[in-house]
Amino acid sequence: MNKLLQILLGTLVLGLGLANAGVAQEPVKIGMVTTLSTGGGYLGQDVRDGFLLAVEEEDGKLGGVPVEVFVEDDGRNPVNGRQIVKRFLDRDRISILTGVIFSNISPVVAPMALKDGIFYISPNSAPSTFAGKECHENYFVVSWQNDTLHEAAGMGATELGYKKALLLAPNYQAGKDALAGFKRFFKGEVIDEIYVKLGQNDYAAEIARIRAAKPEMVFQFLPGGMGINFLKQYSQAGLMKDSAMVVSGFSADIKILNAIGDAGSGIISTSQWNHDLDNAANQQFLLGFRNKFEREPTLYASQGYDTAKLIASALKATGGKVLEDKAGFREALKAAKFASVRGNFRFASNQHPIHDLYIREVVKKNGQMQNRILRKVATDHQDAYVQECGLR
Amino acid sequence: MMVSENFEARLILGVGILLIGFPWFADWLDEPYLVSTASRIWIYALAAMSLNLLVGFAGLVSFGHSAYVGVGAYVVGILAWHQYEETNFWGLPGTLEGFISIPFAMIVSGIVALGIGALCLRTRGIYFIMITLAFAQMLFYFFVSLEKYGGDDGLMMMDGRNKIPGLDLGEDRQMYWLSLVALGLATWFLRRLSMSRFGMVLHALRQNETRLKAIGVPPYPYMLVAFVIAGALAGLSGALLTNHMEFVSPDFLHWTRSGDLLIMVILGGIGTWTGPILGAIVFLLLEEFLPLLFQEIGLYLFSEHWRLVFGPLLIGIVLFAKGGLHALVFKQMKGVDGAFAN
Amino acid sequence: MALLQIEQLHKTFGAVAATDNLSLQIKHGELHALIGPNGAGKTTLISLLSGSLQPDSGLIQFDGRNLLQVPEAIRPRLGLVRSFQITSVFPEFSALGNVTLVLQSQQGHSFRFWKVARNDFELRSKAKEYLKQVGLDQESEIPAYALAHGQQRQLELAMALALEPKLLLLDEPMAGMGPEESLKVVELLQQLKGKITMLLIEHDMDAVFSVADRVSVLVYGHVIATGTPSEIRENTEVCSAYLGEHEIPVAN
Amino acid sequence: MILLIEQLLNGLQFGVFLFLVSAGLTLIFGIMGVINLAHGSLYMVGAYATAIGMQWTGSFWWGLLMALPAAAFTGWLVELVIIRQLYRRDHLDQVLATFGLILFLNELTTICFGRAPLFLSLPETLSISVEILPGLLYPLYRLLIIGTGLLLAFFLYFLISHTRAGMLIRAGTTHREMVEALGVNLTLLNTGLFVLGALLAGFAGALAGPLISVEVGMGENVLILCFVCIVIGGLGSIRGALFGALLIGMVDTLGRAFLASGLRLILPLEFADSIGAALSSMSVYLLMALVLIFRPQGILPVLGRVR
Repeated sequence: MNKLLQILLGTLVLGLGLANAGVAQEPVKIGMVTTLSTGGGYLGQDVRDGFLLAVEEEDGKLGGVPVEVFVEDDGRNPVNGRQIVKRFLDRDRISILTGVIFSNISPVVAPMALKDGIFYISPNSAPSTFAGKECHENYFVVSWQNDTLHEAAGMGATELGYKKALLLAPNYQAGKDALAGFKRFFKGEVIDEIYVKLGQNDYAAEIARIRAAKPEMVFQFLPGGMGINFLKQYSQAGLMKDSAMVVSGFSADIKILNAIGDAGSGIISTSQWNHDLDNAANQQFLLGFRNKFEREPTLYASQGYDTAKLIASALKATGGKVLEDKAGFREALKAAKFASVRGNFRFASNQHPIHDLYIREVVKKNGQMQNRILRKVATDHQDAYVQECGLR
Repeated sequence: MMVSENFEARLILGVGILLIGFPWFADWLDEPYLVSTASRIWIYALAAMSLNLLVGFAGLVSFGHSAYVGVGAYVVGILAWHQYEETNFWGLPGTLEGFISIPFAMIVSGIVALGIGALCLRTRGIYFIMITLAFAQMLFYFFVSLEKYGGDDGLMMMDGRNKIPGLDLGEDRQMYWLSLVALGLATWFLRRLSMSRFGMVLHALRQNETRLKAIGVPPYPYMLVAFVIAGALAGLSGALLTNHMEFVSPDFLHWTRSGDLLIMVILGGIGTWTGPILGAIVFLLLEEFLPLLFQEIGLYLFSEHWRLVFGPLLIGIVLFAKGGLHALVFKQMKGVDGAFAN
Repeated sequence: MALLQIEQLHKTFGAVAATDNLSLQIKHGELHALIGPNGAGKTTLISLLSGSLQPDSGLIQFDGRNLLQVPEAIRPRLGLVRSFQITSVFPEFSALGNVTLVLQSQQGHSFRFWKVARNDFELRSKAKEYLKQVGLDQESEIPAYALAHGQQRQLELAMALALEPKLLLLDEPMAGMGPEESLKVVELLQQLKGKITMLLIEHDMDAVFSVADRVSVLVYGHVIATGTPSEIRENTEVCSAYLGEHEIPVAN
Repeated sequence: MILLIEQLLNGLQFGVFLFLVSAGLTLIFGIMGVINLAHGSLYMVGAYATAIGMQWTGSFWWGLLMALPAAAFTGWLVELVIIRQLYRRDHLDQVLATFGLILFLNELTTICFGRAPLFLSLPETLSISVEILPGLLYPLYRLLIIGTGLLLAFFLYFLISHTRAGMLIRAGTTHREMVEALGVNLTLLNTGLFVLGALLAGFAGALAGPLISVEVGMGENVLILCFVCIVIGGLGSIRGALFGALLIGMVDTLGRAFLASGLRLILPLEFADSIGAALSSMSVYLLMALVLIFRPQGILPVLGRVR
């Protein structure tokens, strides 16, 4: 019985195999395992769209080299992610893996890619292990190290002169890292830390605690829907005016701002990129993105775009050789000779970005909530784990 | 009645032997990754099998079975982590030795099952369903809050899979064979069990608990032992799962995982031998290939929203295919319902 | 010293007293019949004895032992065995399987995980004996759910006997049986008389009065009379209790 | 002190909210003997209907109004097509079938309204906080939820204990056959009951809309909690559901509010925080386990219920 099933399945998959075979000039195959479904789905969609936008600009090429991009949805589930990447490696024989959004996926799939000897280039998730002890010559991060934007929030809060802060995060690793990152650069006093259940969506109890604690500012890292719910209830409770809200870019992307509407005005957030950054690459990106998708890009879209541009620069340098000339391709990536939409960009020795960080304020501009850059809080910032990394 | 069951047993054995050759078949298809998919299927089939011991034999519907899978998985993961970090776990060094960590995983899962079972088995019916769920949820949140071991993000096996003398599990085929053999052994063991005196008591328990008491057999200890055995086997599948994934996370214990296992059992046919295996195969294949399938035949709507088909499929099986796939496959044979009859 | 000694037993459900200051003695070796109008609390009494119900007050002594401290599942081991009014067997097991399981439970715990139970031929042949005794030896391989109702009752009896009871509680063993089937049972009871002490609950008065050594009459949870069948026939109280219910056959 | 009162209010609000969903669940299980995992989906339908209605009309109230027929209709359809087939099946089949139903409904919703969560904001009149005690500001909307919830609870209590329909329902939970024997049209009763449950769930969804993000899968989270509520309270009894819901609401809220800070008195900070957070997320299930261990039938079981 199950043999029969297997054969049926086999033929089906054989069909797939053929479908992907036989293109004229063998293109460079790029696997993108990303999160398109679940509440966090829009992150993956933006990364994908940003990436494919860059590919489209060169109609199907990157750095003049034809590429074939396989996009699949991991549903934010490491098990699915693993299966997909397995398929990428064994069937599609990709030479670059990218697209991972969440930090519960990357630790599963990155080692698979690296063990297989292909390149892993992250457009978003960047857990500390891979920035430090586990850093790898074929592992690159275009976005930021996971702590970066939280650290920036710490700097920002200090620069804005806040003395008493209350911190809020889900009770899981990324949440704790976030608070750690904030505290690393915050000079003021942390009067309380509240940990909530992952996926919690009613914050009455926590808000009551905040009201009682009367902090000058609140720093919270509640990803996706959690953050939106919190912000709405926070402003419903009329706390926005009593204690300022300082968050990292994730909690104040354009999607979220649209969702919470006026409740969002005044939120301070940090980012390595913003639409009002004035550089040619950014202009081109914004123009292209708005035309194609008729919506505002989030920082994730900018990261996807940068990732594609980085790959393009490297492919150009090696004339399309990836696995045939790993050393060459690696050097080309390291050189990062591309115009990032965020301006300055280069790689640290652990192949995570060195870049500038900004704090932004949410303002209402002709009916639309949007982030406006207040000031730069860090120049050539690099993450705290670079010393632990053996690469030079 | 015994005929059909013996036939089924022989069938499983035969197909099982054929399946040893599957990796080569996959090679011939030039689809080596199918091997890893298949190993995953056997591992889940093992878990479903162990759940079937409770649901199918003893009539205990446990809605928290993924807890024991998860515990077993974490034992292997944590031992490997300590090995990698060269730290101690309550004075014990970590290890990558499969011969140590896999049995240890089974033992720990068994012990956990003993504790939880001892309490849950005081209830029956829907209450039992809910209390098993409750304990599973507790364990879920417990592992989420285990910062040291990655909390919500889970643990990777940095040094790769367990080491077993004479085997190189890093090689997918050998992982496949290990999973297949584990499933085979478990099936054999459970079959012996169901025919033993102990098995008889379990079957009797499912059929008529009051009567069992009236002939002087207190059900509780038997249920408890069954619960522990099921837990230990689930632990084994968890241990294999961690090896297969080279990763473990609380997601393994999420209540929907328990649901999946239950569905595999029901889908395949409760209280049958081929049932849990068929269930696991179909469930996982659908889950993985339904999207691709629809993509191939150009139904892009469904390829993204394959659950739109999967859901009604489940409902259909419940409403129209009583006894699950097993009944569909073996319906020409009589006495599926009496498959256990002594 | 009687085998079973019941004193001032009380059991109420809400306002209803199903068992009301009930006292009863069952001597070794006798076949003691318990009759009474519907709702007199006969089955309740059986349940109290078998342990599936707990009395509110009172005392039950079995074989010189306070029964109320013995859990339900242990009582059969002391030799106190019941058969069910509503047929209760293991439907998926064969007739033989049902009895074998009983015998297995007789041999202490069943924590034997490896040996195939049905290959225990000694056990099975012993089981066959009991089936023969109740006249089911032909049907031994048929699964219980496939047996005719009467045959299931017989199986029920075989299972009860297999427990080698000191006291057998028979709750309407002939309920729903055809005449010739019930005749079989009556014969069987005749055989067992003397060997096993029995407490028989039965509506079939002819049967009761033909087999019973002593009869007790239960009305509203209270024993109003106990005596030999003939004494009971004369008892006026009983007649009034039964007025219009059953008429009591005159011996000829 | 103020803080405590506010947290108690929060607990009450959460509990009342859980009750709205649980009520239907417990009745459906009680009288029809059906475990309906898809009950959460009805709650989701309510929430979506409100969101969509608001997008069309721009008024929260119209959205709220739309939630009811939407939920009722879905409930009716579901009962007609699927649940009706499940009355006589065992719990396992019910779990599997209704699980399939969840997958289907979730996916359908995804197709219709996309995966990105929808958000609806309150009318200005409601999005304010009122000072109910000197120094105690409390969001008006949450007060509203408490009010309506308790009102509905009372209404249900009246329906169950003082009307003919209620009499039948109560009888149905304990002596199904008897009710059938009375020649009552059980099918009609069941459908009506199911729709009632759907209405309540849908209404709860509508109320939840402005507080939490309206997204696919919002049903399941609530569902599990509600099962906990009704199991703790005792299956099939409205009183039990209310009791269980309030208990859960309080325990969950107070746990989140005070556990961590309490533990800090006895434990070093970082332990206290993570243990506190872990415990408070477990508290609900811990409670259920304890209750079931000591009262395997729940705290207020339906009297005379035969298992």
